Amino acid sequence: MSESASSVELSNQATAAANQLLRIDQLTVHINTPHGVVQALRGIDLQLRAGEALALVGESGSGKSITALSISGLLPESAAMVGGDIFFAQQRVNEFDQRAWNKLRGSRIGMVFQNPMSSFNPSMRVGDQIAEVLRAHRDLSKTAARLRSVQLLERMRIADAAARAHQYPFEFSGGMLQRAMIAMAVACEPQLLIADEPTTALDVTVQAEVLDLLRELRRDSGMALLLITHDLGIVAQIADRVAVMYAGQIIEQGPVGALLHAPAHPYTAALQAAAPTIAQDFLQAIPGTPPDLTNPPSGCGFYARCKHAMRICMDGAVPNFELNAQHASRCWLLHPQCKNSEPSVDV
Amino acid sequence: MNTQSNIPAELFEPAVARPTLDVAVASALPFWPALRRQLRSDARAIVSLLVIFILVIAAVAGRGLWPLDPAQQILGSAAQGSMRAQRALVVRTTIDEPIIELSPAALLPAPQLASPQHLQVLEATTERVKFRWKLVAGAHSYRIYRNTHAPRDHADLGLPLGFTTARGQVSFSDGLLLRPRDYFYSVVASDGADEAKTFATLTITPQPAIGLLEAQLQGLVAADVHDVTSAPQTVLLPAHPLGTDHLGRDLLARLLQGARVSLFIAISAALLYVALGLVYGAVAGFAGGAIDHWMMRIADFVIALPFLLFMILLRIAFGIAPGESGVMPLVIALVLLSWPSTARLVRGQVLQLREEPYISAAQLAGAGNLYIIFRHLLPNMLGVILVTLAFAIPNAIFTEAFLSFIGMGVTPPATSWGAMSSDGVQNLLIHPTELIWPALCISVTVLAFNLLGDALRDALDMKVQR
Amino acid sequence: MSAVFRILLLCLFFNLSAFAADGVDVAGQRISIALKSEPPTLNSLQASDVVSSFILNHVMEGLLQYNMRNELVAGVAERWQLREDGATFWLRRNALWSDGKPVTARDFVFAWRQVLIPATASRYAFILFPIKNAERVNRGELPADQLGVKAIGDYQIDVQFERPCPYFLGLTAFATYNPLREDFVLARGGSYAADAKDMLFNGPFLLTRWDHGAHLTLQKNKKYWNAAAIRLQEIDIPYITADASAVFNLFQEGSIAMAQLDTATLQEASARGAPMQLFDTGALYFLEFNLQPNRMTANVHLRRAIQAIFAQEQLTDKVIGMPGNLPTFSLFPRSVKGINGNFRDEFPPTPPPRGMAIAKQELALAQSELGIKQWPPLVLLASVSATGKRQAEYFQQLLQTGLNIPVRIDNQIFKLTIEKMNRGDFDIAMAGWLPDFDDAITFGDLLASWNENNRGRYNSPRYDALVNAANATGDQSKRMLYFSEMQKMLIDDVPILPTFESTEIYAINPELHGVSRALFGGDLDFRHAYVEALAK
Amino acid sequence: MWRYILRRLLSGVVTIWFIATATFFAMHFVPGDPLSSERAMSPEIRKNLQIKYGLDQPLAHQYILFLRNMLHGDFGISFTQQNRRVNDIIREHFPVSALLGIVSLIIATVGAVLWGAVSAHYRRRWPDSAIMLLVIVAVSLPGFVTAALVQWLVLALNRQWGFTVLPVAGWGTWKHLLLPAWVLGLSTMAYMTRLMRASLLEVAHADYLRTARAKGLSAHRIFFRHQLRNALLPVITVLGPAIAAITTGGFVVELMFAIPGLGRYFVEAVQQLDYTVIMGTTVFYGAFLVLMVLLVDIIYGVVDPRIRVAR
Amino acid sequence: MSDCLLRVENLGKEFLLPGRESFWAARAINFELRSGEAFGLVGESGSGKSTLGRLLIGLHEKSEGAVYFRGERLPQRYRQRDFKNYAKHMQMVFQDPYATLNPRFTIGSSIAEPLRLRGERDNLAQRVAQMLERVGLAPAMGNRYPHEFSGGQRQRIGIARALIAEPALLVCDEPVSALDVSVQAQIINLLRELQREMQLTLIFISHDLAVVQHLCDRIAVMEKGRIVELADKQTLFNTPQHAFTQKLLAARYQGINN
Repeated sequence: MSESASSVELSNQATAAANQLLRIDQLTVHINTPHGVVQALRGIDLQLRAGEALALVGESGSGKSITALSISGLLPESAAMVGGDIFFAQQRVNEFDQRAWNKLRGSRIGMVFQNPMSSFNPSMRVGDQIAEVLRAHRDLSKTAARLRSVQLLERMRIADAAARAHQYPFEFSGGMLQRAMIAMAVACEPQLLIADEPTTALDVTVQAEVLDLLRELRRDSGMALLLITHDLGIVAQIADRVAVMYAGQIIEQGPVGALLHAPAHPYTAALQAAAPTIAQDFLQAIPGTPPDLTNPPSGCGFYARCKHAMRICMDGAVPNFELNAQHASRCWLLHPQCKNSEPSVDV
Repeated sequence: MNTQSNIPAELFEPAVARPTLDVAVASALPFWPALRRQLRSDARAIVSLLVIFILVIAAVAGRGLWPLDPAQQILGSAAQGSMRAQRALVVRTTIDEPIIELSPAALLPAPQLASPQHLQVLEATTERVKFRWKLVAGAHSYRIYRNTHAPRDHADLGLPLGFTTARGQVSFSDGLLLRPRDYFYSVVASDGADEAKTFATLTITPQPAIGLLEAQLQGLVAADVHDVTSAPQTVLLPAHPLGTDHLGRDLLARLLQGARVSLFIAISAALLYVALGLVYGAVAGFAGGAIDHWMMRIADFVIALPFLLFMILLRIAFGIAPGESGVMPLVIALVLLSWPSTARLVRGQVLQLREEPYISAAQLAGAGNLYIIFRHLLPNMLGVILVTLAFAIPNAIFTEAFLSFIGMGVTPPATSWGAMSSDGVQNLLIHPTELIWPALCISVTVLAFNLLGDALRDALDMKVQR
Repeated sequence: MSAVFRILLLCLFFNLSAFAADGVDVAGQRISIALKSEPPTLNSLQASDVVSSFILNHVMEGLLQYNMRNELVAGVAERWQLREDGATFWLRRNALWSDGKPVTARDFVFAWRQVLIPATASRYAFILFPIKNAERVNRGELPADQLGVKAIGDYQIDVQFERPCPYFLGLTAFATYNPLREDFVLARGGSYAADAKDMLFNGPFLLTRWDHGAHLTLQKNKKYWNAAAIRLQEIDIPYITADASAVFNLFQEGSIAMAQLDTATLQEASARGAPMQLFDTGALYFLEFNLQPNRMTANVHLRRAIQAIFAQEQLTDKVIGMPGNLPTFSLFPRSVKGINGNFRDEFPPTPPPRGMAIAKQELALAQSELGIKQWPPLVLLASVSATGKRQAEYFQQLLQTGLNIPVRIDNQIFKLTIEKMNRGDFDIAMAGWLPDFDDAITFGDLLASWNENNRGRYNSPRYDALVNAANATGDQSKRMLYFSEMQKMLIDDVPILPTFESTEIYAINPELHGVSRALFGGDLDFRHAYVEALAK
Repeated sequence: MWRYILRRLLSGVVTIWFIATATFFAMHFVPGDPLSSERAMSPEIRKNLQIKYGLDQPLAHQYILFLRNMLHGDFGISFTQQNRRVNDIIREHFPVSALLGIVSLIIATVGAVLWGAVSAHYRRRWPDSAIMLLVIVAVSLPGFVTAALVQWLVLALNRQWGFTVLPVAGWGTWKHLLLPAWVLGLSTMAYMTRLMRASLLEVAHADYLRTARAKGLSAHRIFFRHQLRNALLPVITVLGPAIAAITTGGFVVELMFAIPGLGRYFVEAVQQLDYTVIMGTTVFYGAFLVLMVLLVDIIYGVVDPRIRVAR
Repeated sequence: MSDCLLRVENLGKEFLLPGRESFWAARAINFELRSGEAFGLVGESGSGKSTLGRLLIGLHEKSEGAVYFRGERLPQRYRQRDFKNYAKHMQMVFQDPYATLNPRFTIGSSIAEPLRLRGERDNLAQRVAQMLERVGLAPAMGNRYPHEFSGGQRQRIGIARALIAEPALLVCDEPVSALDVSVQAQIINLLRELQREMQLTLIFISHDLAVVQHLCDRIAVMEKGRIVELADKQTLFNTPQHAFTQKLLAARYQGINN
């Protein structure tokens, strides 16, 4: 199992250039739960260039949030990195201590979380919470930080920002709060913004505004974006590249256009087919449920639900097959020996 | 990608057998088995249940475990630590008749009084030590002291046992809590107000004894025995593994008796008030609207009463007739004052559960109120109720102990750990075991129920609430 | 909110500034002591308890007073004359109120009338009843000026008796007989004696501080006529608590000069070799049997059976376990005066018969008289104190094992116990009697059929006749014979079963001397006390 | 906000009326005569006393009279402390109880925050286990036992070291305050420690704490500004009941440490059936508690902006 | 009028807030529902769509207006008897799959509950098994407890329980919003299938236009407690009249067109 895994990782290493911001090698994370050890991440490889927008897509439990938390060193106590490396701007962060992390987080890595209501300290004014991050990383006076936080809110198109900065989170609407959250995350002009399901908790009309804002910010500041979502629709709007996760693994990654229009993995294809969109008339449901990661299947995680499942899929890790320099997928269908090499046709 | 070449082609054929599509999310069990399993893996639960089990057995079995009568008083063995069975001489006791020596001499002021002479032992048993001395000329009376070491000076004479009151009295007899050990008796002459600075000391070692009357009362000697002076007789006094209390009663036997009362009060009061609160809260929560509002206002009133003050007031208002143990007034007062907290909790639960879709679903299925309460609400509140109950019991034990402590608890011959502690606190300095044992029992019981409550709460995964 | 805070801060500050008291101060002749409770009232018209009397005995003085050996000596009166039909007192001219005005005969007349008028509602009004018309004034049947007391000039008082009262001199030392100055009392109205500033004193000490429930201070009264004899300059009372161990702890710390000991603290004190002193209280304790006809205890044989199995010395030595308590079977305690010396020396009582055999005999007699086989439970009305409860448990077990009679302890709050006693709602009650004055009659008439304190309702014409005879004469030797008869009757009839005469034991700072205890309506007496450094 | 306070005050008045009525009737239900004493009284003396205290009136009349006097803030004159007005008794002794209560509340709260924080920080390691064990032991000890044992222990220490480290009874200096306040606050401290720990742990999983970490704040700032502050909120809600427990639970401690507080008076008054003092004390305590709970709620509103605005 | 199953006239619900204020969660609602129709109710959070659903089914007391079911006016406030009467006609599927089932009941007994309460005890087990199969679960699963199932499976169980009573009207309150995309499709397909097979009248409440359009023929858009637009699917999608509908559509199309 491990033998084949190591054979694959060579793929994109050559491209690791000076503009590479983030590199994740064979990241493996386990979580202790009362029901046993959940193998949440099972060897993740991921690269992100400066200024690039990568979307990490998957259903709940696929490990996308855990990946984001690993990058920012925010794994919960019950979770542990049991293997792999993470490099941020050529620094290996695995052995970072608290102080090193604190220099990185908030300053060079900003984070936006799913639920803006619970992600703000309920007993602190919004402006103060933004000013706080500025004061932690920039040598600013209290008033300067406050002023700056008002500017940031204004930039996030929050009306009457000065007054709003004085309010408490519960006085904000969800969309506004998420914009304030983004303001907080980008306050120190980070190189990387990790947005973990930033729009899931919002109404659709608000979602669009927030996505617009993110796009605009990226355009203006040139920061890299790691967007985590379960919604392929959002991916299309904002990402340059997409990585699809399933059962703790990245099963496909590639440029957004290629991946969405010609998915290489049956899961990617099925996910698209299952998502209700206005254009579609019939929903292609994926039968069954994802595997239990306390006892993950030895073969392909999607095996049980895959209509193309082959006998080879049952056992042993699936190698990462490259369709081209940017596009790769973990599916035996891509193996040259396989006759059926067009998984996406029946979408 | 160089390893794939030798993969057998049949592996790329569609899979035939596929595992079932739907996997169970977690293989947990329904309520009771799950709870049982959770508790079984929790050391706190095991220890506390074991302790509670032992306590209940002890309370129920009582005399079966330790046969001594908890009411039997052997005054000679009062306030002792752990002691073995021992022999004692039977002696006759009477009220002392003093020896009088009259002298016509005029009274002298204290500084001029000489020290008494010729101290002489007349009797020396733990029932009575009697001695005499020669008259001191000019003395108004004598003061007698007792010490456990030879007195160094006049300020070190020890315990003042008394003073002579009859004119010319030159003897003294002492029976005050004597033990078979050395005593140093000192006699000082006095002018009636102040005493002389000189004194005489006598060492006496009393022999273990028991009074004839007491021995007969306790059934240690036949009732028709009149004379023990001519034919000396000894009796065997029983052993006390945990010692005795201030009236010579066996502590172990009393602890067992007290366990019964304390646990009865605690468990019955807790059960009653939790049940009352449950019904009240469930009715209020389910009825909603104005009924709920007013029912809760009443509960708020009762909660607003200063608890301990009203506990005392109610306990006294209910009163106890002679011979009653005082257990029932305590239970009633406890129930009357304690139910609202449970009622509030239950009402909260009901309000919360009522919003659960499965309740709405049951309603839509045509379920009646009673059906919903008994089939849906109560079983789902079982956890909360169990935890409340587990914490209600120690509260009741505390309240009982507290009331007994200020003398408003149970009345003798009934006893409880609280009442025993109350006695024990009075004697803490001399005889700490009399407090330590009942206090330990209270603490261990409360601890056990608290631990059980904690374990239950954790097993049921509830937030801290009490 | 801030106001509340400020008050509490002030309180804290105040407490910080108060210095911890020293038990004794040789140079300053001051001592500190603790009091059992806040004095309920310092209005001598109404005081009826030991704590109030303690303070009043130090700050006020009546016509006569008791000395340290509880002998009557001159007080405000320097001379007196006692007759069969009355008494005359001549007041000293140097007795002054604390505001400098002299104490006059009118002050006594005013006070005594005040005691008796119904509006005052004095509990101790009865103690003035030997005075002519007193009872009728109290009942509101006569105006107060009909009371048989006259001030003749400023310094002479004439008293007329209702009946002969050979112990009247002792009564005048009682706090209810204290003088009160009319102008002052009327000026203060209802708030007289509500605070230290609302009182006038004529005793050896002045009450200079009275923080209710917390702190009292007595300072020597320089204007007191006998100030030269008073050596203590100050008695400070910074602690008020009934908790014996708390008091003993204070003594241990050296914060107070004396601490009354109970069973527990006594052991601690003796373990540490603390110097201790016993004081006679003059009190008698006994079991009172209910003699009303419907009660089992009305049967004399039952009472005798109980008497036969009861060993008084067991109770004092083992159950109560305090030194100095004297087991007794007589109604008259050791302190009661006889003809020349102690009554008990002159008329020693014969001990009652004791033993299982006698008990069995008497019990059998009782059973056959009452016609019962099985004894119904007897109700024992217990006193609320810790030792009271302990004694009740002892008696319960005693009757159960000795006579096979079940006993139900009736343990109520104090007021209810009292009420049940008054109503006669008991079979056996635990009771006690503190003498009010120095005469055997204070005990003797306790069992007279008309006495309301005779709660067992003992009704013996012969006994009543003896009491009447003793009341009718002033001849002490005759009276003592009557009392001796009563003593005999009671041992034979057992309407009450005396248990013990009590003492109090104190841990006492060895530098403190001359402390005595008043036997009649008082407590410790520091009027003759002084502090002296220990010789090395 | 003001309307809210007014409404709460009004309902507080009703509550106090209920307490007063309950006390009045509970008390008159107690058999026994408040006027009796050891020494039997003649009917005349008794009658004089009854008139003095208004006990000759019918019960309903007494009740109305009592309510009327209460409205004027007058609880009458004590039966046993014959010259003292109940108001004076309360005024003089309540500050003592209050001071004791406040100090023990401070000890309890500060201790609870400290121990709760330590315990939560070392969750599931030995300091946590040790603190939790101590907490449950502290909760399991009756106050009088703790008091007795502490007195015993401190006495032994005083004896051992030959000087008074801490006085074990009495009132007057700050030293006298420490032991009783500690004993009084102990179980509250234990209970609040648990609550604090649970609250801190719950907050530890809050999303906003993750946000705070993601902002790269110092551990110190995260703990104090974000975790502790929010964890304190639920602890504040139990302050009301805690004050109730401490003020009314104070009288055992007052009794055992010889402190001239109001609680002790109540126990004595009950024994003596001192009607006026009983009534005064219960009503006063009831009113005090109602006020305290209101105060705590207001404080809670001040600390928790969500509630403040919701009102 | 004959095929008009449900008529809603000027329906409104007012909630009392603490402090004497009140708030109209739904107001002036008017529409009709034909038998066998699938009706979509779309709106953002707080728009009152769930309140409306609960009003229709009788779980809320109606503050104003009336609902007519097959021409018969439904009570303003349901009593026990009313629930019993209308249970066989209307049922509901709830949003949160984890709370829809009593954790103490086996799913079999949860599903059988409506029948049991109706006093139908014949062939209970068999009918439950049939229903389980109908919603795509193994009949043997009937004696398991809810916590043993995934969210999607629980929603199937919820549907089974609602349908076992064979109601004419099924109100689905956001039944898929808590589910993952892959499972969401399963449930939507199941509901569509069942609706067609059983001639159900369906009211489907959702915040997602895309989901609704898969199931419903007519769609009502709600905003701030009022229906702002009600039209056929095609009309609504092609020529949205109300600005809010346009906004909703725009937000939804954005995803696919980029």
